Amino acid sequence: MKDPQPRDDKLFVQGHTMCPGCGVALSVNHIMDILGEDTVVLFSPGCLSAASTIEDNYRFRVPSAHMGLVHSAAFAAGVSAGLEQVGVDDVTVAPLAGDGATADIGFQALSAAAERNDDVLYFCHDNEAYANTGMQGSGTTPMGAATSTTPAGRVAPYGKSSRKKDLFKLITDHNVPYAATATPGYLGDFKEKVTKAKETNGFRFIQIFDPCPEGWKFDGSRTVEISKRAVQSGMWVLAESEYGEIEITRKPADREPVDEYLELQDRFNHLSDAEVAQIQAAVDEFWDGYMEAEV
Amino acid sequence: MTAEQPRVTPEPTDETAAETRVLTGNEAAAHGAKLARPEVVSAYPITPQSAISETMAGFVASGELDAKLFRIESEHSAMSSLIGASLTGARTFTATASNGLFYMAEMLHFASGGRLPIVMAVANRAASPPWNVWGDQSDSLSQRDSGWIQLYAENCQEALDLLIQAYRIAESDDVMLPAMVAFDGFQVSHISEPVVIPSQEAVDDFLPPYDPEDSLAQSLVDGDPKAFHHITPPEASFFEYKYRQAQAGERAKDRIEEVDRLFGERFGRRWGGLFDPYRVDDAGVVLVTLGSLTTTAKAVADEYREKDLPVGVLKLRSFRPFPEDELATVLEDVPVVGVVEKDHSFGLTGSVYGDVAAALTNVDGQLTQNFVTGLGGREVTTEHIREMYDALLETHDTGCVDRRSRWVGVSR
Amino acid sequence: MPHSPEDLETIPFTTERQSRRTGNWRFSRPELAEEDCIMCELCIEFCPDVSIHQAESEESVVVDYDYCKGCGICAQVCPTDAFTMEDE
Amino acid sequence: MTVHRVRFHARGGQGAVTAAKVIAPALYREGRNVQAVPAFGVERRGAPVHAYVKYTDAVDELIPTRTYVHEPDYVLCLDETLLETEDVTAGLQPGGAVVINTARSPDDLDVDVDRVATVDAGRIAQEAVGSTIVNTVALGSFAAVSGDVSIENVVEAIMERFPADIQEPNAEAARLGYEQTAVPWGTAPS
Repeated sequence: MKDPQPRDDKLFVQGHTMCPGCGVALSVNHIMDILGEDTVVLFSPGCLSAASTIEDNYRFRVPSAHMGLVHSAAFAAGVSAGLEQVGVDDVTVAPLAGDGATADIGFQALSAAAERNDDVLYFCHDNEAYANTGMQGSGTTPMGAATSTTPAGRVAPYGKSSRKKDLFKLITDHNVPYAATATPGYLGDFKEKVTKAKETNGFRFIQIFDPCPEGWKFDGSRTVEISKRAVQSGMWVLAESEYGEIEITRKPADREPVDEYLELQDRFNHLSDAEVAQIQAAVDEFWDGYMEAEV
Repeated sequence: MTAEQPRVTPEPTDETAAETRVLTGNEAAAHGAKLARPEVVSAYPITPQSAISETMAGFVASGELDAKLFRIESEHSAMSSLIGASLTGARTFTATASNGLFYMAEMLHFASGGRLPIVMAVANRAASPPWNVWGDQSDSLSQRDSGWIQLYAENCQEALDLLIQAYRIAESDDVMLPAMVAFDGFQVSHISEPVVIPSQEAVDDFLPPYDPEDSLAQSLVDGDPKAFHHITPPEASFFEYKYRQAQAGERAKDRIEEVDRLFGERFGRRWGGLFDPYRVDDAGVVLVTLGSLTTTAKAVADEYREKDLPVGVLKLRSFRPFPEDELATVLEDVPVVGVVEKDHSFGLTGSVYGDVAAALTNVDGQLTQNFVTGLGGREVTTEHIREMYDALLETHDTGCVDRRSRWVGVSR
Repeated sequence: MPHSPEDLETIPFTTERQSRRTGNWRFSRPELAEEDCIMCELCIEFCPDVSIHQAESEESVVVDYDYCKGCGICAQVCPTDAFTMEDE
Repeated sequence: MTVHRVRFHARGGQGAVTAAKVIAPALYREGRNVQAVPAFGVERRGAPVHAYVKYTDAVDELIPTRTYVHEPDYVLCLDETLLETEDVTAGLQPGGAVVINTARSPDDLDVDVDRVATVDAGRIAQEAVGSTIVNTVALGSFAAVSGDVSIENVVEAIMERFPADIQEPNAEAARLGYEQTAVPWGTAPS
């Protein structure tokens, strides 16, 4: 049987060196299929570029540039303006940025580009930590999670002490044309949102919940399962917004207890029952509040 | 390189000049930038340069300049957006000063390492605190290692002309490096004087459009996907890449000379290329200057010459690339060389002095001295210049330097 | 004024198979019982390494063992358990 | 003044960098000056990584260089699939030894140097630690093959550096590595 060849219509191909079972690689595979070849991708420093743009190993079938960590949205806005000025139009300019690059160091540029409504389709790969540099905690690390800079030791706080920064809500409140949350476990929802974002102009923002086996300490085979359980337990909310109006796109039928999601990952295995209850309460508070608003 | 440098702005020569108007340095710089037809402009307000951004915004709003103008949220993002734009092959412009330049510092290295010929006007301003918005040169000088070409203008006319020259130098295909045009905050940016504004046709003829062979746009159009600024580990090509970047800086010296010559032929004004010697040939002492205090230094030099005191002025225009060999050649017969700058590199002397002294190490018997003056916008008077020349002449007579770095105009 | 190419370095897109054969990272490998494959292609959809393709026969899928890293997602998402993970 | 040089070949996630960091205090405890050098780079799970250790005979002897190891006296190859893509014997000094984590015996490996030792570190790690991380087994092998550090000092360094809950299993893995490394040229473990 001849060597199985990758389909030549794939824009993100094998040979990248992301870890086995990586959620980001899974998401990018589908993002590139949907965006197509009239696309420029821009990398914030992190796993994705480290795994696919080293010396002789460029695995994206579109032009790209490596950015710094601080300025994804501003850099992308410049590319978009430049392409317009040199007469190369209807190209999707897509920064593929990490959660730290988006929620922490790059938040100022993100907020300003959203406020200016720059013509950029901004993807935030949220694996809830600075994965490439060694799993340090970021603003989107969930409360209670142990990371290399929020370790669970003998004295409080045990793991991250503050709540996960709600990037989707913050960018929605900038009144951008389109924003959404997604995760590869719900592939249909994921593809619809990337397609809708591609067909919209102005500043669009998609925050993707990408499980990270190496960082969250679970076996790489369970990436899709964990992605689903995060939604089913209500820890990750699948929603979208247009000019500030939010819609939940997948309501978990009967919400699973958060414990079933947390116990799959060693980053949470230090949590006491009281701490798990605290997380459960926060999730309940959101969904109860939401249900009220709904009815 | 001796230039018949016009001390008084001449009447415009016929067909190349649109008009002569009385402009501030900021306005002159904005005209220079506009004439170069930048396609993306992104600048954040900061005294003393804000009027440049405002004037550019006016040009875009009036339709005089077809450019995408970002109302950007910070200097770091200003340079970041221009890096993105320049990567697509668009010509770009920004302006900043002091704290803004420091906030951009990460991106300065990104632009030069990316070989992106971005051009920036810097209205020099002190480094705070204590809080001070007035002019000195510690901001741009401290960014000398950022890989940017650094050109310094003496007055409003030179600010305009140098911005046009900067695009041609930066975009030369054997250079491809970003360039800063720096001029004194307030002493140039806010002082008005008659300025010749060349015609758009003449500048279009002098400055061919920016059309790089490699760009994100070209990669898209050719259907040839490639990665810019990819990752180069230690044993791969990083070291060689930086060597080539340094070579481009060396080649920029010839471009700076050539572009000034061609500019003179086209517009009737020559500024001297890398530097502009004034009464240096038989001088016993020479004062190396940078920026607007050059004008005052020349006036005092004339005054001393009339009293048969052999003094000269050497106006440094290119601080990076630094004209090391060329400087040593033109000053080799000058027994005493002073360097005056509005800057101090804490822990040593002024940074310009450090580079000049290094360039002159092999000229035996020569003595050098550094004068730090005008920090925080303190006026540099003719009296201060006299104090410097007197110190140099005394060194010339006694053969010894009392102090290598001397602060002039500061009350002890 | 074309920009001198050898100065600015870029790297071209590549599907070249030698440089990064990530297949040798595996500690275990997915083995397919072809008769159980119902061609639902969930494994193709969820492979992070684009290393499962339609077989030429179009009756089952085929794994590209040059690149499969053995993460095991295919076995986990397969509705008929057609994949089993065997030790490398 | 002799400097002994060790080079680890492994894949990201197999614990080579930790191995270098743990053997260093063990060698220091043995009365030697030591330098552990993790090869910097983007360690990705599964991707090839290197680590290096240099040590002297006496603690007051200087280790004069701050470079990687190009002329190893000992090579520890933690993953035999690396033999396909890397020359693990590059620069091996005369009389130097290569230790390979494999279930096979030295003679059915085509590694053409005189001294090739083998240890089935994967199996031992699975039994002793219940994981695929073979670094502490390799440290036991190194003690056996080099004779330059006692297994007691290796175990002591593991107890000092590893988190409490996995100290004992990793100490056991080192002991088993020490006992079960086939050293054909028979350096009797001291």
